[in-house]
Amino acid sequence: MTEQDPKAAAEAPKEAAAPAEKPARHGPPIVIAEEVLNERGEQTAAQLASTLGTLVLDSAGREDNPWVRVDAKELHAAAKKCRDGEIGMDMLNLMLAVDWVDRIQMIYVLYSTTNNRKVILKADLPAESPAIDSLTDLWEAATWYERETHDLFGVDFPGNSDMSPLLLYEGFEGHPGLKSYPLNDYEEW
Amino acid sequence: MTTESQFETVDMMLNMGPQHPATHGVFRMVLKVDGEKVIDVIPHIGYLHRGTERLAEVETYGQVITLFDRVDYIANLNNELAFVRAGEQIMEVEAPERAQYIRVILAELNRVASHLLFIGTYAIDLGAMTPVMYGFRERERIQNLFEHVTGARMMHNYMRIGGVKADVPDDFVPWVRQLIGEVRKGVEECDKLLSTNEVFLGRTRGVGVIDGPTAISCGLTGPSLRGSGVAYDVRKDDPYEIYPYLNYKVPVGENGDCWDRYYLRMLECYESLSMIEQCLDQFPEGPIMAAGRRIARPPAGEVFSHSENPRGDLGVYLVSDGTDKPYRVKIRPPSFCNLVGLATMTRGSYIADAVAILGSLDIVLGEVDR
Amino acid sequence: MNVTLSDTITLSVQLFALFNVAALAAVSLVWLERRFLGRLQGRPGPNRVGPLGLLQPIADAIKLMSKEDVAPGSSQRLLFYAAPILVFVPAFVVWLTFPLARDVVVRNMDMGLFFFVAISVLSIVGLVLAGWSSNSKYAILGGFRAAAQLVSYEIPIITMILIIGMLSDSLDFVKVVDAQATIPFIAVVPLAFVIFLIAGLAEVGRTPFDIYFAESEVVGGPFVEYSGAHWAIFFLAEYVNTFVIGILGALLFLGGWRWPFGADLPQVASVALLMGKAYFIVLIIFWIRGTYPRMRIDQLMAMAWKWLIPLSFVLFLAAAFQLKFEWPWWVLTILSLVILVVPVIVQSRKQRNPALELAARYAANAIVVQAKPRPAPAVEDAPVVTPAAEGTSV
Amino acid sequence: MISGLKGMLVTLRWLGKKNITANYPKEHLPVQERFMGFPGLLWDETAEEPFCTGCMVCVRECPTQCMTAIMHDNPNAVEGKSHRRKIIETFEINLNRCILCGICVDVCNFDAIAMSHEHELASFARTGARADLGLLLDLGRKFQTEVSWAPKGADRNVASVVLAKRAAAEAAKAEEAAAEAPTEATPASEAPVAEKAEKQEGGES
Repeated sequence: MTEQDPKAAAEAPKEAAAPAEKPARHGPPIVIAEEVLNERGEQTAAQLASTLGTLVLDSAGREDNPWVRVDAKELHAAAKKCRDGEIGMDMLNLMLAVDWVDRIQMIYVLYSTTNNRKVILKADLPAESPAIDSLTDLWEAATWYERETHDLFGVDFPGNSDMSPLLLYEGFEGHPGLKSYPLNDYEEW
Repeated sequence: MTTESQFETVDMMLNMGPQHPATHGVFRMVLKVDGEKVIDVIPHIGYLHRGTERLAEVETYGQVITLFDRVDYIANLNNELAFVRAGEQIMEVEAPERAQYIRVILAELNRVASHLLFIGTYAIDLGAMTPVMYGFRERERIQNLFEHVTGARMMHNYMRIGGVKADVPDDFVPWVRQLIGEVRKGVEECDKLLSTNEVFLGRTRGVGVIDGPTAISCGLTGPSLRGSGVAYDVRKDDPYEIYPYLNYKVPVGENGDCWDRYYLRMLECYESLSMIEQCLDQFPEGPIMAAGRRIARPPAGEVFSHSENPRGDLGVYLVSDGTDKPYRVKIRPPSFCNLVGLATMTRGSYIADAVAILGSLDIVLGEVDR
Repeated sequence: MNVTLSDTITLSVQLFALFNVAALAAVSLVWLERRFLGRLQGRPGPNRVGPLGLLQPIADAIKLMSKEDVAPGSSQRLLFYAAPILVFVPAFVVWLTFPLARDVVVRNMDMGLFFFVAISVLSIVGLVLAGWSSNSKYAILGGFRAAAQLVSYEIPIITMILIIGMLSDSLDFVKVVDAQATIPFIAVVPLAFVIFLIAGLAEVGRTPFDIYFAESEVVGGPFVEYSGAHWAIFFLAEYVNTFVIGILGALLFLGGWRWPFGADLPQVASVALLMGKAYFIVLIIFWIRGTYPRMRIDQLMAMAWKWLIPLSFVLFLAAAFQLKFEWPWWVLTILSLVILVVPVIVQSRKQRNPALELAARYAANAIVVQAKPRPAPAVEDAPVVTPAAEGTSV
Repeated sequence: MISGLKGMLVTLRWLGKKNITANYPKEHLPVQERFMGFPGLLWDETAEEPFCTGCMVCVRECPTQCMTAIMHDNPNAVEGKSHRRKIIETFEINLNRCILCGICVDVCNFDAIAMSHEHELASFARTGARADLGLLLDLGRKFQTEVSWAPKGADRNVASVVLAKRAAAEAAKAEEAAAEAPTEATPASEAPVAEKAEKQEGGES
């Protein structure tokens, strides 16, 4: 910002360029360990593992967000266990799809308002005609998330009764969330 | 009364929006009404769908911040904070303390500004036209401060991954202290004018009731959820930035009606102001940007971080593939989730209540549609 | 009755003058409302056209007249265009009998009060018709709301007028005013004035009773499809009606053109005094608009049928007893205050303002989050004034 | 009832208070010092030319791609009046697309662009919002005089300072009688190039 107070700006010039001044201008780097659960996350992960048992295909996590990957067919069962089990994930906080081109990954962030823990469920779907069981019978919040995901990624949710377009208009062609959907540039006058 | 069996009655579908004074932008709801009674509500969204999430995939991390300014255009700094925090997690840096204080002060101020706007527009929804002027007056003061600090009144682009763009001006602390006094007076004025007004109570008490478990199932967050008696506040339950070092109260409602949702926001204004005061007391000196000149390319990975927006739990799920552009950004828009509960709340009430309920959810369409 | 040419001409001139007075009063109200609300809200209000924005209503009128008049394709054209007239004409016709001072009146009737009641009800027809003929869902909702609301609130307002008629022993406006030579009726029956004001607000659809054209619900109600000049007519009629409530209140309760203690003033001063009183009532109406939110239709109906109508009947009885047994006038004042205060106390005993208690409880029961001790700041003690962040994260 | 009357007192109290609104077109509220209006290009008084060298960093970093720029050889540099060997030839900002985010200012290494205080540009023409070099320089110069703007990196961007430094260095070298080193290698002229390279590496790749 050039319109910053001129005093500091006038003082700055020489020092700013000098590499010796850098540590003073910026604080010490604080490195957070990568893909490592903290203590709280470990607890949640353990609880989650015991809840889901054999459903878990794969698991890791970051900070206090442990994630598990389950089979797409088992996802509903896993989500139900998470909701009703001791872990008590009563809120579907977020649901999203990630287009990895060769597959579409569904990610469900579950939250427990009773003990304030988050877990993340993941399930891989094939890129061709992806479909996964709807969670609308478990959480009402899933209705709109699923419609949105259906709009943007073309994921089908058997079990969700209303799959009309939510964000896009009726009759919109294609799924703009996918990486393959072109980001058209419009003609500017 | 035998009329219902004798005559064939057809429910009227009443279309509200996208151009309707009370739908807060371009929200549309189709009300199925029987006379004045609302039987069902079918919400329609997407009129403001700008593809923010997809756009974020083709812009660098620094540029995405400008997009987040525009997601919820009433609480811009809170949104910036949400993205910047996700970015910091994935870049594995942490902002210096002073930067965190600046961010929290500004975010809380923005929360107050957003709530003031809510109070004003809610009063307009209910037919009172004065509170909006009082609310805007105070919001304007806050925006003047934002202009002084960030250079912009609404679209700030001020927070950075690893800190903030520029240090606050020298007169920041006294300015904010004075501002808090003025804003508190203004909030009190709105409070006196509206909160206990009998007509206002008649319009909001017992209207749009939603109980705790249903609210959780619908994904309601923020004051809308706390009104139903669920004490879920990200600042309290999943503390971030410097919130753990502050004393504050999280007001929780009991009835889950419109008045609770409204009044909790009013109380939150007071709480936010006192939090800012504490921040100013603790305001440290120091750098405002984390070390490392270019914080541009994170390692591959994914993070989920969430923070408390004025409207609720704003989550950002960030997937990085190791390039300088995010691979996928997913926003958890609190307004979007709060709207899921709209139909449940509105069924069985009057048309006028539908307006009151929609207003009490405090939606921002930019965020709902993204 | 023999009508001569000169009578006709006189009447025409009088009617023309009356029309102008009423229209001018309405236009002045438009300006006054906007300026007054502006003041209440800390802003100036219209201030561009003319000094103090005085010509703003004129500019608005010109704009409205020059606008294209759009009618919905599916509307009933004839009724659609007749409806504004049906609302507009009664609003002006009631002015025929209003004496602005002694002898400053088009036609003073013995049945002036009755004439007012009979004519003012007619505007409901116009509103319902406007709602129905627009063929719009908002309009029909608004029309039905208007019908329900106006019919309900006719009863208390008529009862109040009846009480005044009983007290002054006449339905003639001049005699009503003369009856208040020493004590205005607001002192005799304060409750009647309160009921009159509330019912009057509802009659003309001002906040908090602007339910039938609530912008945030039915987007203008019966008027939603109107534009240009036709809408302007509705708008004018609304303000004329507001002023009618002001004048009526001044005539019936505030002693009309009479200063409470004394003889008649000169004619011009009389008119000015009456107008001043009318504007005072109108300002109260605007003030209420600047403060209150809108009620809901069921609450509005409940208020009429559960509160205002029973109260007005009780008051009617009290007035009847006072007249029958020839009690001094202050007995009625006390009775009227008792009738006002007792139900309010009973009601508030039964149900105190719930918000006060709730608000206190929410503030007290909030979950307290205690601050953790802040870790000691980094050893780097040199306070650094950071220059603009050159090394941004871009 | 009582609370409603209290509310009426609140509104009544405002009758005597001053207006809080400004009479807009007659009365313009001052903008704050940091206010970000439309971007303007700054003018190097010492060399009578813009600071901008057309390095394209801002064009690349703009989130809305609202800028275009073309550089050419600087005639002033040939004459020795300036240290900039390249200078901006055309610069266009589509202000309709510009979102006033200030990223261009952050990334500029030459102190060439600033967010001016101008925020009331309106035009009747459809292309009126396309600001060309002339308008941008006008905005920048107006801004410079208004706020007495000072360049952040005066030592490497202001022509007279750089030239003086170069002259001093050359004089020193001449004194040492070691005149073999070409002028390009002096640290002052190298700094912007190094900056640019670094930025390019970070932002673009």
